Amino acid sequence: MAKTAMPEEKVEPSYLEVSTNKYKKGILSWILSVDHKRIGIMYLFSMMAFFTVAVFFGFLIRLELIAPGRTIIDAQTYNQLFTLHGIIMIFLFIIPGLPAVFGNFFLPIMIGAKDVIFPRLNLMSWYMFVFGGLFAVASMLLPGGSADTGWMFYVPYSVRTNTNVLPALIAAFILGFSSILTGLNFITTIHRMRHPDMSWFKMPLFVWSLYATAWIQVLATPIIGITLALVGIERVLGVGIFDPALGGDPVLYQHLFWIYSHPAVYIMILPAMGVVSEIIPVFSRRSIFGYKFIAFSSLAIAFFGSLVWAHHMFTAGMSDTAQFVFSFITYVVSIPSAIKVFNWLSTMYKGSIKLDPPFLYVMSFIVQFSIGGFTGLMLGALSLNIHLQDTSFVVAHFHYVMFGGTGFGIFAAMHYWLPKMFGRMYNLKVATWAWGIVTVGYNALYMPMFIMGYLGMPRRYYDYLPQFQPYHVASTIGSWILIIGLIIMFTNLWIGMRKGPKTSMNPWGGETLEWKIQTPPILENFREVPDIHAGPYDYSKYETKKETTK
Amino acid sequence: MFTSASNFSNNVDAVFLYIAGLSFIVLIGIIVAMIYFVIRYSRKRNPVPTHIEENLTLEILWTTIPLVLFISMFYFGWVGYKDMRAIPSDAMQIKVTARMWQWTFEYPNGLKTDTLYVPVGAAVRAELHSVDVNHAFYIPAFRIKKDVYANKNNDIWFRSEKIGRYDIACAEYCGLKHSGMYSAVYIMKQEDFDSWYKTTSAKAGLQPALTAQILK
Amino acid sequence: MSEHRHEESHVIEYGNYIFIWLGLLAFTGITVTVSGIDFGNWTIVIALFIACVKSWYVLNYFMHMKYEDKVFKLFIVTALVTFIIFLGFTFWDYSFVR
Amino acid sequence: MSSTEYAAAYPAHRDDYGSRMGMWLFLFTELILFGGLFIVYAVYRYMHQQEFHMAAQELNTTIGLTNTIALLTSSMTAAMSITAMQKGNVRFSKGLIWITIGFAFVFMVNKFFEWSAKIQHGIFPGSKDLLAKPNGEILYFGLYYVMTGLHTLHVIIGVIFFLFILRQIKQGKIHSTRYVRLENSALYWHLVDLIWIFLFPLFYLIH
Repeated sequence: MAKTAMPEEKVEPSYLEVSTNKYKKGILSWILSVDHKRIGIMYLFSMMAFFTVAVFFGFLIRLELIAPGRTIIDAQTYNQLFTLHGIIMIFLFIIPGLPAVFGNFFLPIMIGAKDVIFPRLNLMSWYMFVFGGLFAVASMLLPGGSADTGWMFYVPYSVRTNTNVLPALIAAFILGFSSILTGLNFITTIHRMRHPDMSWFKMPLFVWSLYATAWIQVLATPIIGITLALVGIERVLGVGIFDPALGGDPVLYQHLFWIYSHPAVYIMILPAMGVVSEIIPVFSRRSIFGYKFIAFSSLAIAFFGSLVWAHHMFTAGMSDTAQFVFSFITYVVSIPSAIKVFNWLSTMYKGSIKLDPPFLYVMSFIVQFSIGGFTGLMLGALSLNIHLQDTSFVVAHFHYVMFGGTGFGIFAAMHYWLPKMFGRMYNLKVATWAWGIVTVGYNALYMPMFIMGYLGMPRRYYDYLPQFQPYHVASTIGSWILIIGLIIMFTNLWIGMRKGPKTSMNPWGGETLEWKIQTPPILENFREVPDIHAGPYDYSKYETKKETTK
Repeated sequence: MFTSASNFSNNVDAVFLYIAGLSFIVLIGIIVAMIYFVIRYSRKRNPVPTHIEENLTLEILWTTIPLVLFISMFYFGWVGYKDMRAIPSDAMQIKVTARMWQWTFEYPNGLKTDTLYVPVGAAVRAELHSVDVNHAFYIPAFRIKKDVYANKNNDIWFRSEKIGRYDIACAEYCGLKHSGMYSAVYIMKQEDFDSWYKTTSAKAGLQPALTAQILK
Repeated sequence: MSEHRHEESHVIEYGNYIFIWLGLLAFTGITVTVSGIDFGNWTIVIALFIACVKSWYVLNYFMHMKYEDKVFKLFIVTALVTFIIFLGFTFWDYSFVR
Repeated sequence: MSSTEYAAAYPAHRDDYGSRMGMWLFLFTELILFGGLFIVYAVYRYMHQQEFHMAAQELNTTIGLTNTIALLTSSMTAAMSITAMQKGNVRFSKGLIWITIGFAFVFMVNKFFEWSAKIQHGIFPGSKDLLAKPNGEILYFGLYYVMTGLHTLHVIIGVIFFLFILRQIKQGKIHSTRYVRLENSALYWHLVDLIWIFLFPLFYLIH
């Protein structure tokens, strides 16, 4: 850790102290602020609030499943809980998690800009995010209860059930547009606000991944918007679109739903890959291996990821041609992810590695994301998919990608960047312990699901056959361990950010621009026009030996 | 874990073992490499890192090798799937109707039951139809599954290989009692089936005494 | 990709707009007339082709795409290709025996 | 350098180019939003060709044609208002925007009569007459109402944009050297036109 060379020259008041609007202090100086850093922080706290709610729902679901039959809640509540768990986790935690929080905060800094290009639009996105989120959660309080359709809102069940599906649809619609506006803002910012010396290939890889993500956000999200709007219209006005009773085709709904929702998986995972690509070189003190391959693989993932949606529908009775094509491209899209994993590993090779908490989370990420990827290969094989589709194997698979991947990416980003954002360090020892507990709990929670899934345990089951109980018990115990770990981790971060020791400008020894400015950053980020000469991962000051490659 | 109860079971399990085996090897490779790097190149042991930009040969290598492996996985999956789609023309036709939350099976002679009875070794084609929302017809032991829709005529076939009772589950979320939408398929000797098929009237459906006898 | 940061405005004369407008009206006339003739399956293709031609003019002249930077053109191609993929790939399912 | 000096050295210029880029990206989302509907249309038309054909007979081509002309003309006046603004001819520009809004009202009035005629004939979602028709026709009219309805909603939003622009012109916030908001509103309006260019043949001209 380069704690030494930090001549504390002029320290200007940070963004935490200086407001952009007429309210000097208090809540209004935050919720009316157009500063990208404050908006990032606002996203962070609102996201964490929603995350807590959804974790609690997940905890209840797991507790219910510890034994067959009714344990603590009835079937209706269970169905509503897993629906809300999905909606909140996906639309309010995983999708905005990295772009809206850390992207907002660090994207402008990393490209040497003062702010995003449309600051007011940025604030509006946050309002839509909060508003949409409250809509989703508040539907629980209405008579009839919140939606019980699953987060996929499959037609015709979503048209027929008596629960409050409409608020959930509206929530998802609003959240979709919040996501679109963030994406639009980022694309334009990256094109227009880059420091004049920062060419495309001097951009940090996190920025590259956000760029690819933003394009998917802009081009795929409207499809879910219109699809959910159609379900709402169908529900309220009885217009015949998807309902088979009126001649509609439920499979078409699934096509449209997954046209967005599969690329959405890449909206979730790409920024996490970006975070991993940031953290590995910093803690290995080494230039990243294969910069261009990682950058282009992000774009490749964004592109091929848009071509594979129907692999969620292999049991729906599509044409054999469609089965063939979508299964084949599913394998193609795995290649860029594999490229990334191998490049990350190679970056560790002959580095000088320090096992600080962010790096530990990245290690968990690599292993868990790989498991998610490998089980994805199994699900991509047609004959095998037929057996595994809609079982808890799938549940485990996507939790490995989304939670084990993106979730851990978010935790890594928190441990990496929060000291910069708040200027204080958390307790490293406690953070390491928390990492251990979270990783163990996480794997104990989802590993058993693979086994029972292969044995034929369908997903979204309130009740189950007694033969599956051992796996459910193991999984539920895992959930307790995980939650204990999460509580330790967040408490440690919270205390650290409030009372921890002040950190220097560059506690980890990073080389990207955010580590070259004051901690916490000042209002418009840079005191002077930053000097950009080398690429983002130039560790030549540590690296004495040079190895040239063929 | 791997019981061969239908003509598809072995194939699906083989594809699973193939992909799982390969994955396991690579995963162990990744974990071992990572742990080795972390220990061997820790800041204490290796304070001075080495500058390595990129290596085209390696990049090409780890693009093409996975690609070849992936295509082989795809191929095995596709071949297995093609069998699932090649329905023999002499298959016994059974109409399966799904409703919230139960299954009804209708035999060619009009007999309706809530449990499926099938002679061992015979090809069976199930025409799937739903009267309300989406369901999915799933027999885990046979490794088959297909979604059931209201205005789309999906079908599925299997040839059972072992006498016994196997679960039929609904795999597509369909509301309150989704998890209770279980039924069973009884695989019986051809003679047993014939006598059952002839003697059971359309109303009788499941007969516990007979069921016990079959499973004996 | 070079994006110059300077702003240059391109003024299009009224006359040009009227000219384009007349062209668009003419195409509208053609498409209505042609729709009366039965070309079988080609009817829809012809109608869509004319609609595409009309959009081309609206995009290029009314929406000034002709005078915008390369990046904008690249963007619009990206968006259209994405849409065509979404539409086309859906038909992997529908245009073959299901 | 203090932050004020920094601001001078690296000024936050007004980025009209960036605004237009943002607007275009937004238009893409609108395009894909309608794109989803076009996918639904394409699939159902493919599945029910004959019934779509039959149902389309019931739409009035004249109304459709009138609306097409109204939108094309308003698109031209919207584009012209930018030229007028660039030339500093603010009053003419405002006049052209008013004409654009006028055509938008022609469109909406037309649409109103068209829909009410349909509804009087008993063709509306959930009506007995419609439900008695074959599946393909139910889907056709479902799509007809949703697609033209959503399009009309965009017409209304476009009008609101233009009214907002007129206010800003009055306030002097939009003038001959600063008119990117007018440009963006016009872009939005052209998109509304573009979508109609496809809706018209797809619903009115399947004969």
